Amino acid sequence: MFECEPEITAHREVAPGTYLMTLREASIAKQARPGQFVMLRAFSGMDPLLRRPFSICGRIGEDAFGVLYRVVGRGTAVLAKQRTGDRIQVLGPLGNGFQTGPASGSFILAGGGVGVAPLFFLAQTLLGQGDRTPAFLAGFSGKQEVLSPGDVLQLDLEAEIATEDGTLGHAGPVTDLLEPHLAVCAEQGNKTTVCACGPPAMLERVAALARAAGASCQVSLESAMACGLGACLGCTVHAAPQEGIPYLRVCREGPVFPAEAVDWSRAGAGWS
Amino acid sequence: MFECEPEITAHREVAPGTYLMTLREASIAKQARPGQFVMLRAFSGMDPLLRRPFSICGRIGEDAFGVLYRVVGRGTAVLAKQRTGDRIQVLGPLGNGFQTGPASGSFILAGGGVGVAPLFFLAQTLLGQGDRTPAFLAGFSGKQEVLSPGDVLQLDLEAEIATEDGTLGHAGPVTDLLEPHLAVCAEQGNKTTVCACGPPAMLERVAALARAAGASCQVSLESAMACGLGACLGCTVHAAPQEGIPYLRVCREGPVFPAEAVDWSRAGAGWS
Amino acid sequence: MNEMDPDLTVRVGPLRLKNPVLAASGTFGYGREFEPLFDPALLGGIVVKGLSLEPRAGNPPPRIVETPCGMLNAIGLANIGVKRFLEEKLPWLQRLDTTVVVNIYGHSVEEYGEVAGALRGVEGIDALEVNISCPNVKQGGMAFCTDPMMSARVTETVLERSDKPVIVKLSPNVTDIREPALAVEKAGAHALSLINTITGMVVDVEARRPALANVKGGLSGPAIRPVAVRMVYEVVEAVRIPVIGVGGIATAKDALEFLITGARAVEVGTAGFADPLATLKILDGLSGFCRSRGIDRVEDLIGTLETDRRF
Amino acid sequence: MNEMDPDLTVRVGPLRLKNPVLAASGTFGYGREFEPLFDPALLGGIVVKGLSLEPRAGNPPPRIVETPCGMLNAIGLANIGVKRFLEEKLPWLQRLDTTVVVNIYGHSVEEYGEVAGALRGVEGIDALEVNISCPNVKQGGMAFCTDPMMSARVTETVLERSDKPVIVKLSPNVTDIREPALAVEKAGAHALSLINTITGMVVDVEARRPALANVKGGLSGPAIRPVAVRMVYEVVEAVRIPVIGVGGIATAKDALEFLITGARAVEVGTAGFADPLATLKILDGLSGFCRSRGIDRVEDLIGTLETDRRF
Ligand SMILES: Cc1cc2nc3c(=O)[nH]c(=O)nc-3n(C[C@H](O)[C@H](O)[C@H](O)COP(=O)(O)OP(=O)(O)OC[C@H]3O[C@@H](n4cnc5c(N)ncnc54)[C@H](O)[C@@H]3O)c2cc1C
Ligand SMILES: Cc1cc2nc3c(=O)[nH]c(=O)nc-3n(C[C@H](O)[C@H](O)[C@H](O)COP(=O)(O)OP(=O)(O)OC[C@H]3O[C@@H](n4cnc5c(N)ncnc54)[C@H](O)[C@@H]3O)c2cc1C
Ligand SMILES: Cc1cc2nc3c(=O)[nH]c(=O)nc-3n(C[C@H](O)[C@H](O)[C@H](O)COP(=O)(O)O)c2cc1C
Ligand SMILES: Cc1cc2nc3c(=O)[nH]c(=O)nc-3n(C[C@H](O)[C@H](O)[C@H](O)COP(=O)(O)O)c2cc1C
Ligand code: FES
Ligand code: FES
Repeated sequence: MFECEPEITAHREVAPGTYLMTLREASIAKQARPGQFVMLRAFSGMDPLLRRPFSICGRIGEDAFGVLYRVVGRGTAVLAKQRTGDRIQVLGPLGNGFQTGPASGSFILAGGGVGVAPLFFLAQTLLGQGDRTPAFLAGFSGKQEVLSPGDVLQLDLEAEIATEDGTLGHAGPVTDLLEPHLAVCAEQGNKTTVCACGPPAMLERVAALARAAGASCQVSLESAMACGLGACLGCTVHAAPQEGIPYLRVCREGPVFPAEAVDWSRAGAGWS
Repeated sequence: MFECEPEITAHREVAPGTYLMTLREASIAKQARPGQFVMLRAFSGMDPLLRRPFSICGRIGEDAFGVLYRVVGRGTAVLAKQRTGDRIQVLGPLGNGFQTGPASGSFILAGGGVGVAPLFFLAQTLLGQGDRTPAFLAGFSGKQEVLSPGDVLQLDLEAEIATEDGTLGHAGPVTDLLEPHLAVCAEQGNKTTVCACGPPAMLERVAALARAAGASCQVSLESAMACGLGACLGCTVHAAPQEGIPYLRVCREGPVFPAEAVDWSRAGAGWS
Repeated sequence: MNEMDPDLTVRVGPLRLKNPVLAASGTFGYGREFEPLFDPALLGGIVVKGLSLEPRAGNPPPRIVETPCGMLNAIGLANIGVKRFLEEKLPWLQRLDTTVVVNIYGHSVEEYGEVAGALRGVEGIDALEVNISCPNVKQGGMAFCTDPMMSARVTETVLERSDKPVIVKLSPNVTDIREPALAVEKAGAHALSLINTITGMVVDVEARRPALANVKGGLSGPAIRPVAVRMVYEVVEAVRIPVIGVGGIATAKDALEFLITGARAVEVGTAGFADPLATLKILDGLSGFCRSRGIDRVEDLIGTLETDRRF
Repeated sequence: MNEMDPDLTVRVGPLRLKNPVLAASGTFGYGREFEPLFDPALLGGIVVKGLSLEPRAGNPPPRIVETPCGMLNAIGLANIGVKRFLEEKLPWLQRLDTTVVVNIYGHSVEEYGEVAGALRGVEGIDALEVNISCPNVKQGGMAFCTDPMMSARVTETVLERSDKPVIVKLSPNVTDIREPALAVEKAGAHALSLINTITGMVVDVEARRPALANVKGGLSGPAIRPVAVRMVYEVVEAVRIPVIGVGGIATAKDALEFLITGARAVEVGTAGFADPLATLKILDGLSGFCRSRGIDRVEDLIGTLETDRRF
């Protein structure tokens, strides 16, 4: 874990309102595992005050990593104003990433919107491990919003796309794409792992489908954060009853959780 | 008076920690009179909160005006980060400027440090009125800090320089330069006006010298400001007893005051 | 007005405001100071600088200092007194086509009554806002608000002497804001406004002195907004008279926090220093919010906060 | 240590701290969370998360929301309880070469006593900080602080059951902070720390719901600093026991405001979220300030505020 002030070595809008920021910080780039995140701050005054959490979306070159983010509020608006050559405050890598283990079996990655970010990193890592090419399913509101692993990270990986408005790929939610894949896996008796990131409602549906198909499922959750270090207890989500504790810290026990650890009936409490 | 968001058309460091910012806003450039000021804000969050007051240091070209400022704290540090092409919030022109009137007579302008800013504008205006070339006396801590009307505003006017450390011009306070000028004026029986801006202690001394020499004296004062419009009553200075009111608002009755309106024994209460 | 424009009028007890955004006392002078920038009649109302019977010089400088997302002020209720107010400021205010509220202040219960009496029958003043909450003066001021009995007595006295709707402005510097709120309601006030500033202090570490000559000052600006929203929430739950929300409002979203919580109007103070057009932008934003959500009348938003738990 | 380095040690009643900068309760976990970033033993001390007799789950999410220059939290004193604290957290703390303060909390006067009793004789705990001021729990908490009699009773009970120096942490949500301060001093507390958070609320205007599941939360961060400085000023004037300043400290200059006002040490909370190295930077800045002004001992700065008027 490092607290540093790296230089922005590239920064571009990859879809309307969505940016890819490249930060040169070898220490973080080398240590980070897919699913981990960084806390960023690019404000000079005390307002906004808190750092914002963002998944690491992949390694870029030898010594840099990427952050793929959508402008939704004041913090991300300030980020978007930073220029190449500026330095920003970075803390990371933080949290627990996806468990890829030494185990074999097939991976299905399912992302919704900018939730593809940690999955890009995961795909990059799996691709780097030889014949672990995952299936990559990604859903967006429309064609304009599409973020593909090739465009963003130059990964040699074709994504299956779903759009809500039907302007590209399958018309409907990304979970429509997941069902046939799970069916195939179930048929082949493969050990299948679904890794997902996106809005809570999507994750809940992914978790349910995976469970039904007997696949294991890991989800990357979001919540408002203050410290990112497990110290403030601000970022909790409701744990599933069998966890034995009422709440899980997204920054410490997560952000990636086994789907069955989460109380889905009360997930998403953080965001209206 | 205008509230606008003009573009920064030029921005450069003219001495260490002192910047000249050119703002393209014809409305303000045309209406402004020497001694008037603008309130600037270049922060995106709410911290720092308040606009900062700066004298207009002169007209630049047809449709722009200049602000000459020193970085002393957070607000000015943010200003210094702005780049050409950026837009900032500007309110002005505000306050009462120097009274140059139709009257003839000679002008002596005496500035201390970045206090030369409003005097540059005054000199520019006097020069534009034909044969009213003023004497321009300016004091700085050292050679490095010197701001000259020629360098900053391309004015065809030679300044007499004093530096505290003696690295350029007269070694000593700017008031040393003032005395001989006042003596000449007094000798010639000229109607003389001294216009001054700088630290309170310097202004007090200038006022005393002018009074002794029978010259009239106008000073530009500073104080912390919130509104700049006369509404908050936050920017007051102690008035001289004969004013009949206890306090004067720097933003409204000033920032330029006849020296005799100010209670010099209690001036500078605002700054440690 | 465009057909599609939402109806922004609000009722605050006996008052009917053209919209819910007022300029807060002490931050808008006597109204005219902002005239070069925009027509003050666009606002729902203006509350003028606190007025006392006699002119007051106010505190020595420095009177203001910036703080994180806020500022301290210790103006000390400097004002020109009732007589000059009526002569010099009122005529312009009388011609102004919006609600004019005069904020009043006294050193004693009796003086509150005298100021109210002096404004009795005066045309062009639509309401009084009684400041029982200023922390910047030695006598009276906040003491009137921290003691519910005194709050009630001031209110009664003003009501007796006045022919105008009386809004009482509460101080946040209390353990339980519902106590003065209930006392003032019981005394007959037509409405409440809250909050005034929170007492604070800044030290100039170079000089090792307080940054303000008065040592302490009143904290205002966005920094205090969460405290103001909380207190409005507590008060609207406790009283039946209308509440005007004040404290740290800088954007339409901020104003909406108060309206949704149950304030029937808002006052904007410090934000007007950071942006003199803040009030107008808030108005635009309120219209936009209503329009985009098909809300015809801003009154339909007031008090719509849901507090039952979802999860 | 360089010969020229100023002496940063401070005495806080019976405690001797290696420097005046502590990590505030609830913002530094059990100390170990920040270990990957820096050695917590560099600090003057650490105050661990509020501890109750039994484990507490805390409030449902959302528990935090950002505000202008601050944040609201309604963690609800989630903690692992005394038993697990002693087993799992204490051993690491015992090896830590700095002052360890345990912040304690009870639902009743008796429970405060029980927590204090459970920590009696335990090595590696240098002091207790008694939180009588948390606004995020229904029972007890703030109620103990808003009633000076209760504040005194909690203090007495803890003192009876404890063998450690007792610091009582006061709530700012009171009309006059000197009242609980004096009551607690009289009850025998060794020191006071102030302030805890100011109760606030944020409304999510899209959802028309409170942003926090708990509705209200505690405001912390730079926004509240002027209020904290003011209260420290009021309390150091009123009491003789040492005071620790807390609230919105983010820079050395901020810490100096409190020390100059008379606090003998400071705690840093929320600023550590914006910058996890804030405490270390504050320490550096304090040394630098002293060095550049020829001040040998930081203690020489404490309480040097001049308040006589110059003008
Ligand atoms: C572990 C983790 C990883 C994340 N990774 C990414 C990423 O790779 N790319 C990315 O774009 N975002 C990511 N996020 C979300 C990101 O942190 C937020 O979008 C960001 O903090 C918003 O900051 P803001 O100041 O712009 O918005 P605010 O002004 O704070 O909020 C603006 C609006 O956005 C909503 N909002 C704020 N935070 C979130 C959130 N976390 N999720 C959903 N809505 C939110 C608020 O409720 C509000 O309505 C991640 C969050 C977490 C916890
Ligand atoms: C009418 C008027 C005209 C001015 N014209 C100019 C100008 O042309 N060029 C220029 O550089 N400055 C000018 N000033 C001063 C300028 O407003 C301040 O330097 C600026 O507000 C400081 O902002 P800051 O945020 O950087 O400093 P802050 O963080 O607010 O303060 C940093 C330090 O500077 C001190 N300080 C703040 N304001 C002033 C001030 N007004 N005078 C002296 N010390 C101050 C503070 O006490 C503090 O010690 C003028 C002020 C007034 C009132
Ligand atoms: C400079 C200044 C002067 C003020 N003067 C008064 C006053 O005379 N009477 C009064 O009731 N409130 C006065 N206030 C308080 C404001 O009306 C308002 O209640 C407070 O500032 C909180 O709102 P804000 O955060 O929007 O500024 C003053 C506030 C400021 C900043
Ligand atoms: C997330 C969070 C949790 C806190 N938990 C506690 C606690 O358990 N006990 C306590 O006495 N104070 C607690 N506090 C209050 C802080 O210790 C401190 O008094 C307050 O935040 C003001 O300081 P700051 O502005 O530096 O954060 C907490 C504050 C925050 C932000
Ligand atoms: S963000 Fe602080 S505990 Fe997770
Ligand atoms: S700055 Fe508000 S009256 Fe001068």
